[in-house]
Amino acid sequence: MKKVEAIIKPFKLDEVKDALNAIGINGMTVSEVKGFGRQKGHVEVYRGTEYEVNFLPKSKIEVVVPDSIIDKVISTIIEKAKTGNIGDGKIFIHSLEDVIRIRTGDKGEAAI
Amino acid sequence: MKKVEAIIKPFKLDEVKDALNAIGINGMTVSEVKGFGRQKGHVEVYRGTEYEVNFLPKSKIEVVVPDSIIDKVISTIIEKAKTGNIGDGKIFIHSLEDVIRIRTGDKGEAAI
Amino acid sequence: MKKVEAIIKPFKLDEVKDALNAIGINGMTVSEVKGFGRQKGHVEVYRGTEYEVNFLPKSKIEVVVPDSIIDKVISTIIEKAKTGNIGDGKIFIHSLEDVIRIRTGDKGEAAI
Amino acid sequence: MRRFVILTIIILTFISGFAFGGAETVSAVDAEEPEIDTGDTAWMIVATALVMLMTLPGLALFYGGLAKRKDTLNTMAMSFATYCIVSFLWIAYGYTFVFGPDIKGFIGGTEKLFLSGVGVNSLSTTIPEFIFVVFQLTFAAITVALASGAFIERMKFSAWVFFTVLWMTFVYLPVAHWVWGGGFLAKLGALDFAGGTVVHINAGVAALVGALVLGKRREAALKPSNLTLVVTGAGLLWFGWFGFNAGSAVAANGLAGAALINTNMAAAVAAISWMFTEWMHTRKPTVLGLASGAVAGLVAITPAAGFVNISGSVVIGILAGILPYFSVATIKPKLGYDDSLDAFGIHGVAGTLGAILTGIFADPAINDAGKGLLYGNPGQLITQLIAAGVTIVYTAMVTLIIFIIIKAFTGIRVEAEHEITGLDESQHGEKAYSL
Amino acid sequence: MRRFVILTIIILTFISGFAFGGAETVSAVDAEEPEIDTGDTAWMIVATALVMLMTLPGLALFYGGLAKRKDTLNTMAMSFATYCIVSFLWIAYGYTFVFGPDIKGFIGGTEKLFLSGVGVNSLSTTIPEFIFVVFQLTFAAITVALASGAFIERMKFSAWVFFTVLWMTFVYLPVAHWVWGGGFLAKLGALDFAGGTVVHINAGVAALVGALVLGKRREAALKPSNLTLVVTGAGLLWFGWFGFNAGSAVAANGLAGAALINTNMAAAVAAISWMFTEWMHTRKPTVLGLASGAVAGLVAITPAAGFVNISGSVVIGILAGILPYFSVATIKPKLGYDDSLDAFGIHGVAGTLGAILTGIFADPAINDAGKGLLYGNPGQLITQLIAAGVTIVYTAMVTLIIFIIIKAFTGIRVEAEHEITGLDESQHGEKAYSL
Amino acid sequence: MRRFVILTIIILTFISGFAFGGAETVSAVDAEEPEIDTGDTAWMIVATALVMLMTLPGLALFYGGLAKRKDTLNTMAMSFATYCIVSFLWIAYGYTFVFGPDIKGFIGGTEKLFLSGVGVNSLSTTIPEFIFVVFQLTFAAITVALASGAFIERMKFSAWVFFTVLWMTFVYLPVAHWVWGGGFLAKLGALDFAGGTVVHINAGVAALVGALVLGKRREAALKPSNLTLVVTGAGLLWFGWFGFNAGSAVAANGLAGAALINTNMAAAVAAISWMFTEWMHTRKPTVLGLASGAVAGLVAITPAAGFVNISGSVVIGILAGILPYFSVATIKPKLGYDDSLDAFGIHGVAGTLGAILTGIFADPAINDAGKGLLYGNPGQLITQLIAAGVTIVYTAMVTLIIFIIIKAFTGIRVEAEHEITGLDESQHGEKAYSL
Ligand SMILES: Nc1ncnc2c1ncn2[C@@H]1O[C@H](COP(=O)(O)OP(=O)(O)O)[C@@H](O)[C@H]1O
Ligand SMILES: Nc1ncnc2c1ncn2[C@@H]1O[C@H](COP(=O)(O)OP(=O)(O)O)[C@@H](O)[C@H]1O
Ligand SMILES: Nc1ncnc2c1ncn2[C@@H]1O[C@H](COP(=O)(O)OP(=O)(O)O)[C@@H](O)[C@H]1O
Repeated sequence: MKKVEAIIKPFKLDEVKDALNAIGINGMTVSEVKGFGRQKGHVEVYRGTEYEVNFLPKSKIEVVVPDSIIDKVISTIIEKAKTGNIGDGKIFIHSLEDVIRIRTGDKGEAAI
Repeated sequence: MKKVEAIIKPFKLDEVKDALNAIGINGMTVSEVKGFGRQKGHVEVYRGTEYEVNFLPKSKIEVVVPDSIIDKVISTIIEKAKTGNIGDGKIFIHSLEDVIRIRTGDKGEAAI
Repeated sequence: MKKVEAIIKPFKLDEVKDALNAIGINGMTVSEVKGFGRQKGHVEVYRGTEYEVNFLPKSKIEVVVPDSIIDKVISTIIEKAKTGNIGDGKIFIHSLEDVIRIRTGDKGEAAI
Repeated sequence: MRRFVILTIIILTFISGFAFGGAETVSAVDAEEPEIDTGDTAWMIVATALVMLMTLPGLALFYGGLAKRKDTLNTMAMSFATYCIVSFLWIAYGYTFVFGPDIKGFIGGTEKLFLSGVGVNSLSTTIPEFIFVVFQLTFAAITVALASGAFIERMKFSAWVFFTVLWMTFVYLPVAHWVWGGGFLAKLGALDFAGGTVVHINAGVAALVGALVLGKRREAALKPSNLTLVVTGAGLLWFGWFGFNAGSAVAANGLAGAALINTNMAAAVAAISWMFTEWMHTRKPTVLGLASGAVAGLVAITPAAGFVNISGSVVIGILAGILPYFSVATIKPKLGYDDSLDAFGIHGVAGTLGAILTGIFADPAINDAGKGLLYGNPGQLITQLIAAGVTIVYTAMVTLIIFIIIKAFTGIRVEAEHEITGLDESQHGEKAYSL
Repeated sequence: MRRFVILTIIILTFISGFAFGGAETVSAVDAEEPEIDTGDTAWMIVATALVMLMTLPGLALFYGGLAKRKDTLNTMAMSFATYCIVSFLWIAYGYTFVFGPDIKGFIGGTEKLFLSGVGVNSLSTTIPEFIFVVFQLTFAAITVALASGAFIERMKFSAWVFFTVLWMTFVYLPVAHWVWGGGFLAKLGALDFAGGTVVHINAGVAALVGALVLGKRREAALKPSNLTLVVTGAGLLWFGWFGFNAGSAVAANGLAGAALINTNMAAAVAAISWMFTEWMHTRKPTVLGLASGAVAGLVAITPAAGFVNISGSVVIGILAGILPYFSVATIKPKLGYDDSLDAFGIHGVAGTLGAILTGIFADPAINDAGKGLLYGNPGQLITQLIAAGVTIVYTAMVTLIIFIIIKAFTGIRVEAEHEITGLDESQHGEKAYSL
Repeated sequence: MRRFVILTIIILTFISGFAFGGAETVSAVDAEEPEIDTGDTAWMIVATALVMLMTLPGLALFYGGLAKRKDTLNTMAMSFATYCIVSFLWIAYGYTFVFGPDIKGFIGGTEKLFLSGVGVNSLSTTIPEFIFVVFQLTFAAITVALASGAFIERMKFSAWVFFTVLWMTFVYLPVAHWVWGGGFLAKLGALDFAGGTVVHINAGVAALVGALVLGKRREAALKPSNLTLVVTGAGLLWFGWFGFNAGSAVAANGLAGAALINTNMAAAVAAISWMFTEWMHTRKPTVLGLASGAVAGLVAITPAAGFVNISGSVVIGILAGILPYFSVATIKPKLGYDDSLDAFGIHGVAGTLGAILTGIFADPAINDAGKGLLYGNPGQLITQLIAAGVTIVYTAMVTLIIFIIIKAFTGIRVEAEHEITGLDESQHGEKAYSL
């Protein structure tokens, strides 16, 4: 099993989710994070004084998948999250020791 | 060392935290995430138009523990977070390379 | 490649970010989490009734780096995030299987 | 739900019948305009608007900000819906049952059902009667809405709608008639300038009874989701209360001025007094404490505003910052009832306090209609106690019956799961914030 | 941006020229004070303040809370900037073009440019003319601001500033003159007590036309970011509307009382009616429904407030809770235009409804200036239809032209990327919340 | 903390002594009611309520929304507690020291301590004196509260409580007496219609001195946590300011009308002027800019509202949108003092501007009590400069002494750790939002 962690632009979230859904992934966990990277932030001005806001809002998708479909998942995310502009984000792949479904106690791939 | 990552129903958070505490775990990190899984979301209606809200609020608990107590931690989480209904969540187990306590610079199990 | 995950005090975030930037790290992802540890929380009182708030606001920095500079990153974080008081936080080190840059499809260290 | 909707529509349609029956005759009478005073009229339109503002958005904000995030909208909806429902019913039959010709001291007659006979030129003392009608309407509405504070985070919204209709009809109307409509408590000489008994004791006792019937919430703690709303609500309540109390002079005169100064004084002193009590008791002066103290002071001065002098208002304010504080911080946890937002603890307790202190501090130099114990009339104190006592007993009984009826008919409490996920989603399908 | 700023400054400077030209003569005339009534004056100062409050913060909150988080401030800025710009232009030339001496029924004369000749002692009936001027100013401001509800989340802020200037000048001023300034619709006998035609139909139609020209948003869904603001805004609108409608009597008298009671009744009944309609249609009574219904009721009663009796206000309220509901919940999705916050769906539809029903329910026992179909005068209904029709056609045409001009000059829509990241950042460089 | 609480209680108890000493005689006098005007009375009750609203929740929201999330409640608490404390002290001794019989032009006599001798029938010109007393109270309260804007995010709450008591007593009371109570500046002929000098210069200078003594915050940046609150606050301030300025006519008359129209004009023009200045200077028109400009305009027109004509108000508005902008955007960063929310930058600067421009633009055709430079009376400008200068010097000196005293007694600044974690938690044990 692998855990795929993708940092993407927030407005791409729904598209990515739907596409993953379409290839049979029916579970994922999403959180709001702030990203810092090549893409530079924006400026806010309060009463004439400017502040650079470096951190940009990003969405982090975490999805655990069996080894078999990892490539498909990655290509799906890339396809949907890509705009071609700086700031599109990153995908990180971890290997996972185990997964357990709390409701049933199932372990391993059966629990995904 | 292992990192246990549990996605649970938010209203179970306090119970799980207290139970982990009771078995001697005295550190954990919690974040609010949005879950997408078998449990379907709810519907919001604004001026007669319905929207399906797919993402459900979940709590993610991250707790790093020595290998020795990993089973106890898992069974404790299952016991407390389980309602038996869809949406109870998942537990993911990662192996960790190292842990460092910032305050002291301690490394490894001593730092947990 | 390694993923360094640091849980730190929120008011140290900017300092740590700037220091990592200075040693050449130009990407990281930050999220707001709630920490539970040795540092005890505070008390809130509403209409004479006290509640203990156990969870303290913390910032989680996730930064993926090549193996070569991992020690420098860790020492930088420690240096900047340390106040010497309880609650300074933890650093967790994971090994990562792969990294992909969504914009270009680059893989491995080239994608960091 | 459907059953409930249909029934409600039937009731409303039925009531509307009166409206159209009476439509032709409306405003045909009272063509003369003997003594309208434009200054009094100007003030009373504004006072009416001010009291309206107290419920919406004043109380909605005060209560909504104290509720948990997931129950914020439901809490606000209770005040909102109640204001609307009472607005209609008050015109339909509320006004006549309170201010219609007295029937044996117990209730007003049906003469002015749907304002029959009240026209554009009808006067109530020096102001158009239409304005007096709406002014009084706003009091009925807020009284019902106040009680919701004890029921939130667990009561079905449909049950609350029924409660509004029944409680306004069977509790508010008779009590208001007794005290303000020439009923038996008025004849007895009970003093209630702007509603200590009619509004606050009444709502507070209903709140307590309802809280007991509903039972405890699963998470029975006051953990405010948004205290900026609470401060906003408290500010608007204070502002609106000038209309409530000084408006109860029903004229722009010195008595209104006395009510104004007393109101501001008692609110301010009670806020300070609560703040210091808390500061010593729990080591922190809270913003919620300031807001709660101010409201308690406003409640306590309500019956007294047009009777006491400034010293009286200071004493009332000091006590209003202390007694309700201990009632919510010490007594409530001991007794263990779950009055979610302290509707009883603040309105019931401070209302009773104010009603009693009015019997002590009423100064005939301010208003010769009232002479308290301190000015040589111990009987007034007795009268006040009787009026408060009668109201408490009557309200407690009828509120209990109403709750039993609603429980039988639609149920009163949401399912456990809905309580946990929040009433905003289960009752309204909305959420307060998407930030 | 620079081009726009410079141009605007030139325009403003030019207009200011009048001010200083006229400065010496200002307030030199009208030294006698024949019949000021302090009660009427007191009421009208307050009524003015109340209508001001409707735009700021009332409408800003109502609309801002409905907008997405990332567009909240831009939405609020539209109301804010408009109130300020109209405030200036109204004094500069708006007042005279509406209330100056009638020129062929179409527009007022330039006599009172920059209030030339209006002094501290000038009266408008029984109140100082200065107060009447500002009272009317607040109507002009909110009318423009209302239209913004259809344009949010995609319109350039600079385009909105231009729209404000042009639309107020070429649409609001003539229409207001026709109906209230002694223009041809007034002469025809059209009834519009407080602005059903001038304010709500007018703004609603402009909203629809603008929404069509602007096109759909990328995320064309109403997903309110903060419903507590919406409730607050609705409450303040309701409160302010007492000034709007009862203030339109321009006196503290029985007619103001009638407008007061009708306003409260229609708002309350429409809120309930919308709530139950929704409850049956989608199974949930929403808080947004209560707020939307209340606003629809307030809109619909606006032209009728000082003409109908209470039964009339009940009928108007019931219909105002049903028709606009279906117009936004059923018709809008079918037709597919993107009226972001239903400025047309609520103000256009309920405004038209109210204008028509005024022709039916106007009761001469309330106000002998108005006699509707039900009281034997079917011609009034025709007149109302004509007035509404003329306004709709004129507004639609001129609004379209204005949009075309602005499109050519500065463009009207923000870049796609800015729409996605939100207008708060791209137009203002701010964000609403840092929580 | 305990030491502080006990001391405060002792002080309050001592002061209360007066109240009860005087209790018997209160309201025994002034039984005749020669010339009450109900219209004026109606307006002044409302004006009082409006000014009350400015502090609570108006200023609390405006300042609270600008504060960081973790300091929001503390910021709101400063306004809230101050309003309450001043409410009490004003009645206790404030009123008499300002409006009691003049003692050598410097302070009022003690005749009306605890309103001794003021009864329900006492009049102040045409309105009940009770109302005049509360109206003036609201001015004292907001003046103190305004200064808090410069101190937030680092000042101990207990120190602020002391500051309120001392500064109101030793700065506000004398200055108000000099200008409004028949003191030496009044005798000199200084014009200050509604408080440019007494309120805004006074508070602004105190703010600057306090900011210097307190020193810089660790995070000395203005990063508003919730701009929707700021817009709401600005709207309520504008609304309330109609009471502030038009209420300062103390009658419902043409002068009130002039103040009304000038107030609205200056606020609107200043908002636009600030917006365009910013648009050119930093390329973005911000919502905070609109709000700040509006407040600056309201401040600047305050001394002038009942003296200048409309052209005057336009000029004042334009300048009020430019000068304060540069004072906060350019001068403050250069000089480096940490006036957290620009209480000096806006109130001090715009207040001084308004005081001076009043000396230039006062038009005797509006109010024959004032004749400025433009109308042939250059001496007025000198008088204005003297009045402003005297106030600045006096306030600066006494504020400094007060800060030194408080510093010695309780300390003025919270511990560094508390500043970082936020004052809401450390001072009040609460948090603003649990969303
Ligand atoms: N080394 C890294 N570790 C963790 N997160 C990263 C790293 N580099 C980039 N990110 C995340 O990816 C996002 C996009 O990166 P950025 O450099 O802006 O664009 P791109 O990936 O297209 O070059 C960042 O905002 C950040 O959240
Ligand atoms: N493959 C997955 N990867 C990451 N998170 C998952 C995955 N599957 C489920 N989850 C998380 O677990 C939560 C519960 O899953 P769900 O399918 O609803 O219930 P259950 O685990 O009881 O079958 C989801 O809301 C989501 O947050
Ligand atoms: N075993 C753990 N697993 C996950 N997070 C932890 C663990 N222990 C500590 N933390 C995180 O580190 C933070 C600081 O820990 P704490 O025990 O308070 O201080 P210190 O690390 O200085 O001893 C906690 O608030 C929590 O977020």
